Amino acid sequence: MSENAASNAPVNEIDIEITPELVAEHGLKPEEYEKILELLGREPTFTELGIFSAMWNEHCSYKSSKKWLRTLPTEAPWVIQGPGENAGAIDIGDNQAIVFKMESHNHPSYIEPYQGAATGVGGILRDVFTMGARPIAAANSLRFGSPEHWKTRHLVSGVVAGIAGYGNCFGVPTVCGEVNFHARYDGNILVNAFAAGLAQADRIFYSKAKGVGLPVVYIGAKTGRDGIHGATMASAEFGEDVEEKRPTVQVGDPFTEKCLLEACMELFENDCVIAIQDMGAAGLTSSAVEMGAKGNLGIELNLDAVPQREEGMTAYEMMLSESQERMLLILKPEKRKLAEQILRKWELDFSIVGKTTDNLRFKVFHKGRLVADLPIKELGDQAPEYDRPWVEPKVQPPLKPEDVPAPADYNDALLRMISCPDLCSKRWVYEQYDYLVQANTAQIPGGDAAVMRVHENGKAIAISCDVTPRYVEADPFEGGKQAVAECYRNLSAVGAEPKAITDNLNFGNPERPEIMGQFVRAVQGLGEACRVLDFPVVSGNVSLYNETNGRAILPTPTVAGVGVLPDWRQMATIAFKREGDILMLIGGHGTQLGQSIFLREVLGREEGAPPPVDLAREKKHGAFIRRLIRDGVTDTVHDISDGGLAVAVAEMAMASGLGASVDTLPPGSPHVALFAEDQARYVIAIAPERLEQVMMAAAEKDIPAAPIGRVEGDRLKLGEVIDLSVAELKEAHERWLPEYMEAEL
Amino acid sequence: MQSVVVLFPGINREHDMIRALEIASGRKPHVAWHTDTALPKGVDLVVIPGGFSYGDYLRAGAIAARSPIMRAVIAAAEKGVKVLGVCNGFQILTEAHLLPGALMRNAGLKFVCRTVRLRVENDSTFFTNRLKKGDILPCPVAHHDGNYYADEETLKRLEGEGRVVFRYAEGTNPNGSVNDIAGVMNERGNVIGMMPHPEDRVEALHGGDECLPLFLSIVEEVAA
Amino acid sequence: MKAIVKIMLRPAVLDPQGKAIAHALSALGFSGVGEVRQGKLITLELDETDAEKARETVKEMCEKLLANTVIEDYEIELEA
Amino acid sequence: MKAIVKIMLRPAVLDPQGKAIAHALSALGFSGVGEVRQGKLITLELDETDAEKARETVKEMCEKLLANTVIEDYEIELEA
Ligand SMILES: Nc1ncnc2c1ncn2[C@@H]1O[C@H](COP(=O)(O)OP(=O)(O)O)[C@@H](O)[C@H]1O
Ligand SMILES: [Mg+2]
Repeated sequence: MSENAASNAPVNEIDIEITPELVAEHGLKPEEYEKILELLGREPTFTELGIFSAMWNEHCSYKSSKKWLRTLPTEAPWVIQGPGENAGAIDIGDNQAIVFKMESHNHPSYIEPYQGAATGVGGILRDVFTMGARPIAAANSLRFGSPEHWKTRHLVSGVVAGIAGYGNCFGVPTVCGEVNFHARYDGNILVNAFAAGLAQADRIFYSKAKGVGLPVVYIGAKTGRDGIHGATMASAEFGEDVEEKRPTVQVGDPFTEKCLLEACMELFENDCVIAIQDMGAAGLTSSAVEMGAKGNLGIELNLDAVPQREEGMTAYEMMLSESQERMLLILKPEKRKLAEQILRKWELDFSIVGKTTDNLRFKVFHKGRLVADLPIKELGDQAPEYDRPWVEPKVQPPLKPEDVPAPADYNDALLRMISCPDLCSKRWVYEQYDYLVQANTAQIPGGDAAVMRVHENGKAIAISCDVTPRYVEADPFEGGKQAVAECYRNLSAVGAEPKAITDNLNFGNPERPEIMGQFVRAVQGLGEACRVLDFPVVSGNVSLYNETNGRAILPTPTVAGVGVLPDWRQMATIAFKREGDILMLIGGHGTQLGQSIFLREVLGREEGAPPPVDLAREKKHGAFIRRLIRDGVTDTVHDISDGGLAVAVAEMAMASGLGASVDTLPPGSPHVALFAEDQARYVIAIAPERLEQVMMAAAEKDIPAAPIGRVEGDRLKLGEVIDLSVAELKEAHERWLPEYMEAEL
Repeated sequence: MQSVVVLFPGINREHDMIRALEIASGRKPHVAWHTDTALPKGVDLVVIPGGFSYGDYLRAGAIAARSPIMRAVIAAAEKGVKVLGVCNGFQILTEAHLLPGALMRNAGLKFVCRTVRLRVENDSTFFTNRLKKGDILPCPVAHHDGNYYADEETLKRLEGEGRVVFRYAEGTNPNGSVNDIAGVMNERGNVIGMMPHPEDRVEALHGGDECLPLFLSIVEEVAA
Repeated sequence: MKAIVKIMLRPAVLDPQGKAIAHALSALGFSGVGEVRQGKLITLELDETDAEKARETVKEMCEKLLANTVIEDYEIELEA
Repeated sequence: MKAIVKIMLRPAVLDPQGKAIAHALSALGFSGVGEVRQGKLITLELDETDAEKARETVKEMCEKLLANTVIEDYEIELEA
């Protein structure tokens, strides 16, 4: 190889002149390009420009968000790995760890919903099994535009089928999620995919390379021109076959991913791996740089050795390709034979594509020429970081209960709420997901949290995804707190000890101070809640610039939390179990109707402050509920969130087929107590003989607790105002989504 | 009982199946890999579990049905060894012509995961002898291509000879299968295929163990 | 030589995908559409240059793998 | 009039099915097989008797429903 001193700039493979336009097309600001010139002491080659654009874009560098992400609490005695690796990891005892993360695939899912969502699932699964964890659960948080928008149906259909198509084939149970609709997501949907895996706590794998002169090994699928940066198309140098070379949509191959998983598991078990990194965004570039930079080593790549799906790929294309189902590894030299056997068994492409060096350079060779020669640490460390200007968001003032009229017909109001797009049954969605494979699902979709057995002794984990964007929009700080609090509540409601969260921060254009203000305040709210609740952030993802025609999405900091149950048998579900059980309201009656579902769906108003979140109360009430479940006092719990007490009790009835009568409501118009969305509240059902015990325990801890009715019959009776058969409720609840989707092929 | 679970790349319900066999028999089954050319010696039960062998590409089960191990499975079946295929296993058995008919795309065109009610139609098979004809079991399904099809003549024979082993009970057919067929057997009665997943309904965690008797039937039958 | 294999469900076999397409077309306002059926198209690049032999080979591929003759018919086209 | 629509993934788009078929053919002992790609074939019975008009209509159907033009190309053939 004709390698010269660094002063000698590498030969530019396709001799493309670096013009200001080209720089701009690569999403680099003039001052960012200045920084590159300064760092290199010369002009970058075209390939190098591509590498910088990939490493320094918002997605990889977190340049707008880093400053604020640093403020999040990330530590606890049980945290094995916080943010900074492919996924976070927590210790759950018995030498077991749960590795988990969430990631967005918003834009690709809008362009091609099936493949966009499918490859989103594929990417997050790889992040998890890269660390040595076998995926045991997947979840997803989806936001679509208004149901009336012409594209919504098509997007719902494609995204759900894509998630199902990938996850089902791969063999991971998809066990929970969220599906909401709002006009602010017209033209910019959100697809946030979560995965959790189970690893041996003392055998977690990282991307940090170790050892000089070791081979860098490529495994998985071949590299094609998938998802290459849009700038390639814009540069005219490609001649007549531009059409052919158009950046293509990434297509997922879940079968290959499953083989990749099994091969990796065998490599881990046979102690073959020194370092491993999946190729996600900016594929080969970011995985190689990450491995080297973390290990304080240089990396040399020879692109001729990269398995290629298409002919005539340039260095630029290979470095930026986002082909799926690929990994980069550093193997123990003495295990090379064994590793080759394993990869051959799983029929995966593999190739030695480079080596580690001690010079801290990232060198890329193609056809005998040096096409990139960059300082490896600076590529990551020197990435721009911005303290973007932000303004304090305008917070909606509280809405006085007396300014919210009672509904003319309460029965009708409740039916409307439980059948509205956001609260209706999502069965149409989750029945397309295989939520049972692996035979460990103790709680299937439809409850407060999914519960998965992880150990023969009965130990289980719980998972829940949450955020209420309308709250965040009205008050980013309180809304940020609420997302975490609701997740904490959902885990507590099944009896799980909340352990840690991952987040996916979806916002608009951070270059607009009011959007940046939303972001900053929401992250502060998130952080505050995590700190108080002892619920650290161990991984996450940021998705900015979610806008269409200058209008941002609702600020959507999605939270996905993991909790632990010592024994799945001590788990609560939302379904009523026995007639005659006493219904209790824990946390007091509601008073706040601002931003409530009642206000929006029944009165057509989206206004007011969201219910404030008292984190100390959340913590206390959560612990109380978990204690009751653990002690076997109750097996029937539901938290109160969207739609308030009425919707919570209705959901408990619908899940069981049993009815309930609630006859103790506070004085005044019942619509406030029934529909308010005040936080830190739960409904539980207990045997009558337990009532005194629960009342005393609550009094001791100064927790509002009151019997409000009982489980009986097959009708739901709430105060004097609501009387509906459970069958009728169920019919309304189940109807909307299948009927809506009917019109889609 | 000596059982073997046959694995192909892309199979993903082997753990569920192995666990169910273990719960029922107290013994770990052998495992065979698609490139193997022979089954372990002395095996008296071959089980092909669910999943997406080869991604279900081309047709569900098509590629797996042509792999080396299937020649051994076919030979064993001809000798009378008992063979059970569940979900993708059923698809593979039809593609290998060990069972008649074919499994087409669900009538609703979507993957469907839900618990259906499964009616036992023939209670004198190696998989159902612990149950009674007409028994109804809750049992999950999870598939995209479970729409059973056979031509008129084949159907007549299947029905006439009592070779429909399971049917989806009234109103629970999830995929459009002809005659609500959920599982069938071969003429000799030693090969059974079914779409639902009884292995996912064998313990309290699954919401009930109503399908455990099926596996206990095997143990009894095969151990004898 | 390039082979194109067309695989269709046999006429007697109900085709839910075709039916769904017909339904969707009519929902989109297309009228005058009768039966719709969906099949598969498989293209193969072959080293073989002799059309006769290529056809033989592809036929064998169809019988052995590409088509499920219980439910499907196939047709082979060759392009130089 | 009968329309036959051939839908294939665009050349640069990954085709996992085609890849798997090629692999299976080679495992079955077929040699000399290069790239394999799998697409869809949709046949439609149309009342329309004018070929020009039929083609127009089917083209619209492809754009609106039958093909996913983000990743697929299509071709229309008409038979009297
Ligand atoms: N919102 C966030 N909160 C906490 N950590 C975050 C957040 N966003 C990203 N991270 C962490 O930053 C690292 C880089 O993220 P990302 O680039 O999305 O990972 P990957 O390269 O695996 O796709 C990860 O460790 C991730 O967990
Ligand atoms: Mg990663």
